[in-house]
Amino acid sequence: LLLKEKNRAILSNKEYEIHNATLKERNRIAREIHDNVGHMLSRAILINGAILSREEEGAKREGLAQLKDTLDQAMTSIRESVHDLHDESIDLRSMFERITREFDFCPVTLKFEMEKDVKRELKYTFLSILKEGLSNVAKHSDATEVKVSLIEHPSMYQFIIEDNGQKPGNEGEGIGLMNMEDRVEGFKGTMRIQKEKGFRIFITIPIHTGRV
Amino acid sequence: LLLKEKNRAILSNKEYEIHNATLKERNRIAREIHDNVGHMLSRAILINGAILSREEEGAKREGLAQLKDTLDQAMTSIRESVHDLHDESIDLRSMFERITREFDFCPVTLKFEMEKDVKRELKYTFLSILKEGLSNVAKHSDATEVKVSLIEHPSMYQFIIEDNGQKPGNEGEGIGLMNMEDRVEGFKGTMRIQKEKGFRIFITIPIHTGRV
Amino acid sequence: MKILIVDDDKLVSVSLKIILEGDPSIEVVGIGQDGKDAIRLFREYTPDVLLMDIRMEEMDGLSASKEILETNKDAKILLLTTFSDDEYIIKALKYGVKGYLIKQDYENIIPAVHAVYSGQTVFGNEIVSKI
Ligand SMILES: Nc1ncnc2c1ncn2[C@@H]1O[C@H](COP(=O)(O)OP(=O)(O)OP(=O)(O)O)[C@@H](O)[C@H]1O
Ligand SMILES: Nc1ncnc2c1ncn2[C@@H]1O[C@H](COP(=O)(O)OP(=O)(O)OP(=O)(O)O)[C@@H](O)[C@H]1O
Ligand SMILES: [K+]
Ligand SMILES: [Mg+2]
Ligand SMILES: [Mg+2]
Ligand SMILES: [Mg+2]
Repeated sequence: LLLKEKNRAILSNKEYEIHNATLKERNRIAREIHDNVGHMLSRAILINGAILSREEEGAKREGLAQLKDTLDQAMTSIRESVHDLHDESIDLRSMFERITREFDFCPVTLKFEMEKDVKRELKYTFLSILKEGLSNVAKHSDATEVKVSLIEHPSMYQFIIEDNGQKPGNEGEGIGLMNMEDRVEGFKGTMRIQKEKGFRIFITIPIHTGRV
Repeated sequence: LLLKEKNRAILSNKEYEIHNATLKERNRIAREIHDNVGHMLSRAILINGAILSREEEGAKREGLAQLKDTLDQAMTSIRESVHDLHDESIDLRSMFERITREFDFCPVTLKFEMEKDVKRELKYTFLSILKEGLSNVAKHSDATEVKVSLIEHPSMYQFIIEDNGQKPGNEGEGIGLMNMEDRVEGFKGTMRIQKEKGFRIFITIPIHTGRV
Repeated sequence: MKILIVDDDKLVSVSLKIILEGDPSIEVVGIGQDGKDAIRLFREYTPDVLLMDIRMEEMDGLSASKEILETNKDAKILLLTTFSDDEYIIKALKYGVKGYLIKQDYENIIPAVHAVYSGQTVFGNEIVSKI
């Protein structure tokens, strides 16, 4: 039985690591392109600018102007790839919206108030907690409503998943909640379970002001 | 006990999938760069060429020639990244060399005679078989020498891992050999175990001549 | 020598035209933007050499080559590509095109076109007598 749990932990960890490996690779390549090709391109743009500045009106000037446009486009294209890459392509808000919308056990209301972009590890943590929280509702609860909120306060993120179910079970049987706690602790956050009216998971994670 | 095995199977599978995800991502980006930036750059080179073809000797011509050099360099840089990417960055030979060199249970001699490049799935299969084979020697054998050979014949690859151990155990306890066999079968290959003098794994994998 | 250029990037075609016409024996008889243009303009002008891009939106250079070569097996088609590792090149050679040229190596374009015109084959930088 312990093994069975370990088994599941490995699997969920796997999903995470695959995702992680993909992002790492993306960043590596982005940096490479940015540094090499980007550098070369900006030099080309400068040389072209110097030639253009001395050219009178005429067919040749037109050619040089086309060249300039093309080089600018190439630069934009690189910048966009690199940017997309850094964005890690997970848009947390739209992921939250999709996951809550697709949950079909009962209605979910979502309050999402995040300003700054969040580091990818944390994004992934938020997402996996949300998924586990909702799957617990479907598995263990007779709730008719779930409220999810993720809010950025000045010095911490506050993440709450609460339902109005009337039969809060006994925790500690599975590993879902344990996993959550592990991840929250990894960010030096706190997690509390409350079972007054329904089941409520209350998480805070400090925002490191020193972050770049 | 069955679970324990399953657990291990999941882990080795995980390694594979992470690798796979990384490569997929790499190829996606390679294609993106290839199509967008490569196209723009070659257009710029042609426009520049057209202007150059009508330009007389002089300072301006020199500037255009510099521009051409710079753009050619950018193109080379892209080609190299893209090429590296397509190569999947696993150089099978150097991986084989590293793994056999780092094996510290006993000396390993390596005979590596591969001509053409090998598809990534097959590369990964060769690598994981090599690793498992060597770890089996360290775990189960009193061998003082291992010979590894991977040879490309006209219509098949021949892969042999053999040691000179004197206590060949009973197979069928773990899943290492089973895993190997599975992978080999995936490529319609054959695998034989021989235990005359030492432990010998003999694998052949057909080369598809239809491959490009 | 009459040449037809087909590339979905007009700036590329026009630049190629200017470069090619640096050779007084070359005349660019038409410019097209996709594979359909290639088929139509080939019939109209019967060029000595068709210089055609591989990757085009509407109809790519591969399908167009195939179609042109089916009705006109002596057509001399030289494909244009951005990188030499374009996965379509090998396919195209099987259809009977006379080779490919990397756009970046435009300095080679005049000799390449002459080579193809005289029945040789061109693989990027290499001019090969016969396959
Ligand atoms: N929304 C909820 N409503 C009522 N009880 C819950 C709720 N969420 C969790 N619980 C209780 O807490 C227990 C532990 O949850 P946890 O997610 O850790 O494990 P699990 O869901 O049973 O199994 P696993 O997540 O490992 O598949 C559950 O078994 C259940 O009794
Ligand atoms: N080089 C070797 N020398 C002697 N015996 C071997 C050697 N390789 C494998 N064996 C025998 O074959 C058995 C099966 O090997 P296999 O790799 O499938 O499982 P394992 O190594 O015992 O466990 P696992 O690979 O799952 O960790 C081993 O338990 C051992 O008895
Ligand atoms: K192209
Ligand atoms: Mg659970
Ligand atoms: Mg083993
Ligand atoms: Mg094109």
